[in-house]
Amino acid sequence: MLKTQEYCLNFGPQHPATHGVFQVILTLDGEKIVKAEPVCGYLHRGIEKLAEARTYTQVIPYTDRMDYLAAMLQNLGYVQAVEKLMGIEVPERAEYLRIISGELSRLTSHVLGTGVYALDIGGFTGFLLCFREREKMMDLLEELTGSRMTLSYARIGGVADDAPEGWLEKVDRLMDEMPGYIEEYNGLITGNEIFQARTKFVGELTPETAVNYSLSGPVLRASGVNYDLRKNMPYGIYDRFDFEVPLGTNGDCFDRFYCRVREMEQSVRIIKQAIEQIKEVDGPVMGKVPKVLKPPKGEVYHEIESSKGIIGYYVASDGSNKPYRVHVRRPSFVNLGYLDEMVRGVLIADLVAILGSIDIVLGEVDC
Amino acid sequence: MSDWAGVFIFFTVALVFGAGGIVTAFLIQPRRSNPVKLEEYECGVPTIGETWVQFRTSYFLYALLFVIFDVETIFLYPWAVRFNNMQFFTFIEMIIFIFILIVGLWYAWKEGALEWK
Amino acid sequence: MEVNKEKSGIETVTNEIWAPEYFGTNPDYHNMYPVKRVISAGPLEKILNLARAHSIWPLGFGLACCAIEALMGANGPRYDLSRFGYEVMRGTVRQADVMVVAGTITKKSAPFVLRLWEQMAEPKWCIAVGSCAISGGPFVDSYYVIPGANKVVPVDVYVPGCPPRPDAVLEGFLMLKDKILQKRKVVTG
Amino acid sequence: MKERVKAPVEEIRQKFPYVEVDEQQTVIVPADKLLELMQGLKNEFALDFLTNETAVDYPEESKFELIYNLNSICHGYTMMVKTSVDRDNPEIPSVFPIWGGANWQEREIYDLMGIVFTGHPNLKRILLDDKFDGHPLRKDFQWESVRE
Repeated sequence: MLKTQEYCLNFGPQHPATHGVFQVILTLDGEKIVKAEPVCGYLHRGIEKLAEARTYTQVIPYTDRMDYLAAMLQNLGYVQAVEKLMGIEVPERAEYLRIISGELSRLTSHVLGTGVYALDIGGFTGFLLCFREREKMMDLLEELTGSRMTLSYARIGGVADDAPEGWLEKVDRLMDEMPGYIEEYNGLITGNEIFQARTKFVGELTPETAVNYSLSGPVLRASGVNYDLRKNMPYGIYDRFDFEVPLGTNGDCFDRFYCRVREMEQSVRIIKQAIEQIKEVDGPVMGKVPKVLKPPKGEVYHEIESSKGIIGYYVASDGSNKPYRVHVRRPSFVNLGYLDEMVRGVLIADLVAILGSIDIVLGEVDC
Repeated sequence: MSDWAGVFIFFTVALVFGAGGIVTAFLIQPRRSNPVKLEEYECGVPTIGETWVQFRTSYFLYALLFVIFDVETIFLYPWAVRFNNMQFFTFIEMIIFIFILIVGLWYAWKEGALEWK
Repeated sequence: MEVNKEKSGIETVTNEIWAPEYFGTNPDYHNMYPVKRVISAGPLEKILNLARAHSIWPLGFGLACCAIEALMGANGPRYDLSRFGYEVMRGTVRQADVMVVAGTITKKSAPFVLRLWEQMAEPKWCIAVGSCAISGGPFVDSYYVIPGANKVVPVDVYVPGCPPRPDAVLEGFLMLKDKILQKRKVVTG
Repeated sequence: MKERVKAPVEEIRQKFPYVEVDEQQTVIVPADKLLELMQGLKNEFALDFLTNETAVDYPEESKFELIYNLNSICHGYTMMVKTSVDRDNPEIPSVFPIWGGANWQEREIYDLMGIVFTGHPNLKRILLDDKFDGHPLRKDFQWESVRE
């Protein structure tokens, strides 16, 4: 066999398919990848070090800027960790508002994930179609929290303020239309033969390696592992809603993508049930929380199910009003740990499909 | 002589159109050359390892097949333009020409030149 | 196009942020490589600026959350960037006209932001989107963040916000158009 | 919140005598017995999902505290395991052979905190560039602020 020469290629920081500044140094033999070495850290802003110099409430805006696509779920993780540390009771209405805005945030994140994945595979119209719905959802979130993306809506002990007049009816109306929109996505993107040819049986992941490499979120569930924190370890009031957890069969890029689309349908169901139940619940939106939060000395680790996977907050406090140490277990960062072995022997075009299906967000990878 | 003038005019207009764009761009463009601009662009970071590498044959085979069938379509154009006032014989002749190329395509397909090794 | 870079107030950059291996130790790089032309006529530039201003090709290069708003949101169906003709998002640096720095520049990404800027073809501009690109934003006292894109590249238009709304980014593009057409845009208030 | 399945901390205490358990059900193990305990936890107690691994710097007690959070997917309980390592030569065996997920998390701890993990496949800096000196997340890390 004639010897072929390998060469190095930068799948570099500035690249349309890397969802931000993320570099993969590829050793290539023709089009086949021999070795892939991911290099991240181009967006490392040292949030964990900054959090040590901020009070407990001032850390909330930093959690928005990590996974800036589902900001409410990041706030929720941090806020529930501190509440667990201080043992604060959250009023009923605040719990419901957290669920509704959290699931809306998950919907915007999954819609963007669907649209950008269609863009990665080459379908620009899929991107435009998904962004049409995303703008509607961001209008609702902006009406509730005042900001489109970096919401900072959760507070330790409750939420910032109550839903404005008529907001819940607007959300309800949009949720009635969502199944129709999701049918459109399926028709345009999921049913597309070229899309299926590019993503089916590409980058397959066995359940054992997925669990061993502690991948989480749609990446784990696409391999058939039934592990969703909202079901297995319910936090907040998730046990009052019934919804299924979509699972994939052979863990390839198509299953990861399709799990996200079906999770959107489940989020719609949760929001509709939450809106039904919040009608007869009213009361304060903020629990009894001292002006200056001084949690007792101790540590807590609390994790919730964010749109990219399990987001976990480890908060250690030394009794002062500033956290002693905040560590964030970031799903996109851990999901990338297995990228090197996963793309060995794969063509470059499939690397784009695999990287898009893991759905990383660089603010979260580099923290 | 006159029809040759037509060809000559067509040729010079094409030349002027092409070269003219390049020359005016050279004259009026703002130019700032510095060492980094002349380096190769690879996603914003310097390249790793040596980049003068012999490429694999499958790239060359794909290019070869493309050129063959591209040239074939060029031959089809004049025939298609003068299609309606031609006798039946030229139609048969062109069908034979196309058939020969289809045999070539079938052979390349069978030999696996299209699959990516 | 005589956008006078010297007056745009780029202060000398501390050596440690600047990437020394690219430009030796001379931090003020403007007069090292002046812009040269074979023919430079005033009215000719005005005509060329008309074409340049109405079809700026942005470089698809998003760093952080501002990229979602500036590049994706502005290109989305509602805040349509292609109404102004700026929607051709180029992947390579060689074909781009404006570098939209949308996000935080960290010490690890400063050399490649600078390299991208130097490899862009003249005439080129830079829009700094978001408070991280203007002055470091919420991460200004981090050990790894460069406080502002103007420490690395000369910036023409600043779009404040964290992240700015997509229509603020459109306003930034239109201000850049006015700057290219030499129309002095007096910003009141 | 609904009462969760409790982690079988008592059986662990009987099975591994060198382990203490504090009031929050976190298992504290000396550094040299770490791998043996972790292997036992994964095999007998089905704690097959390492969600989180992080380190905290306690300069006054001159030690680094390493925190491992383990989940069990089939039984549905979680557990926190803590070890501590001396601050002057922070050297601890890597748990990468047991859970593959520790690969990048340990590289991040090495990068930001400076704890060396023996037995790690490629222990290099992951977030900061290689010319960066010092480990930022240590309490005594100084850097000049760039605020004008």
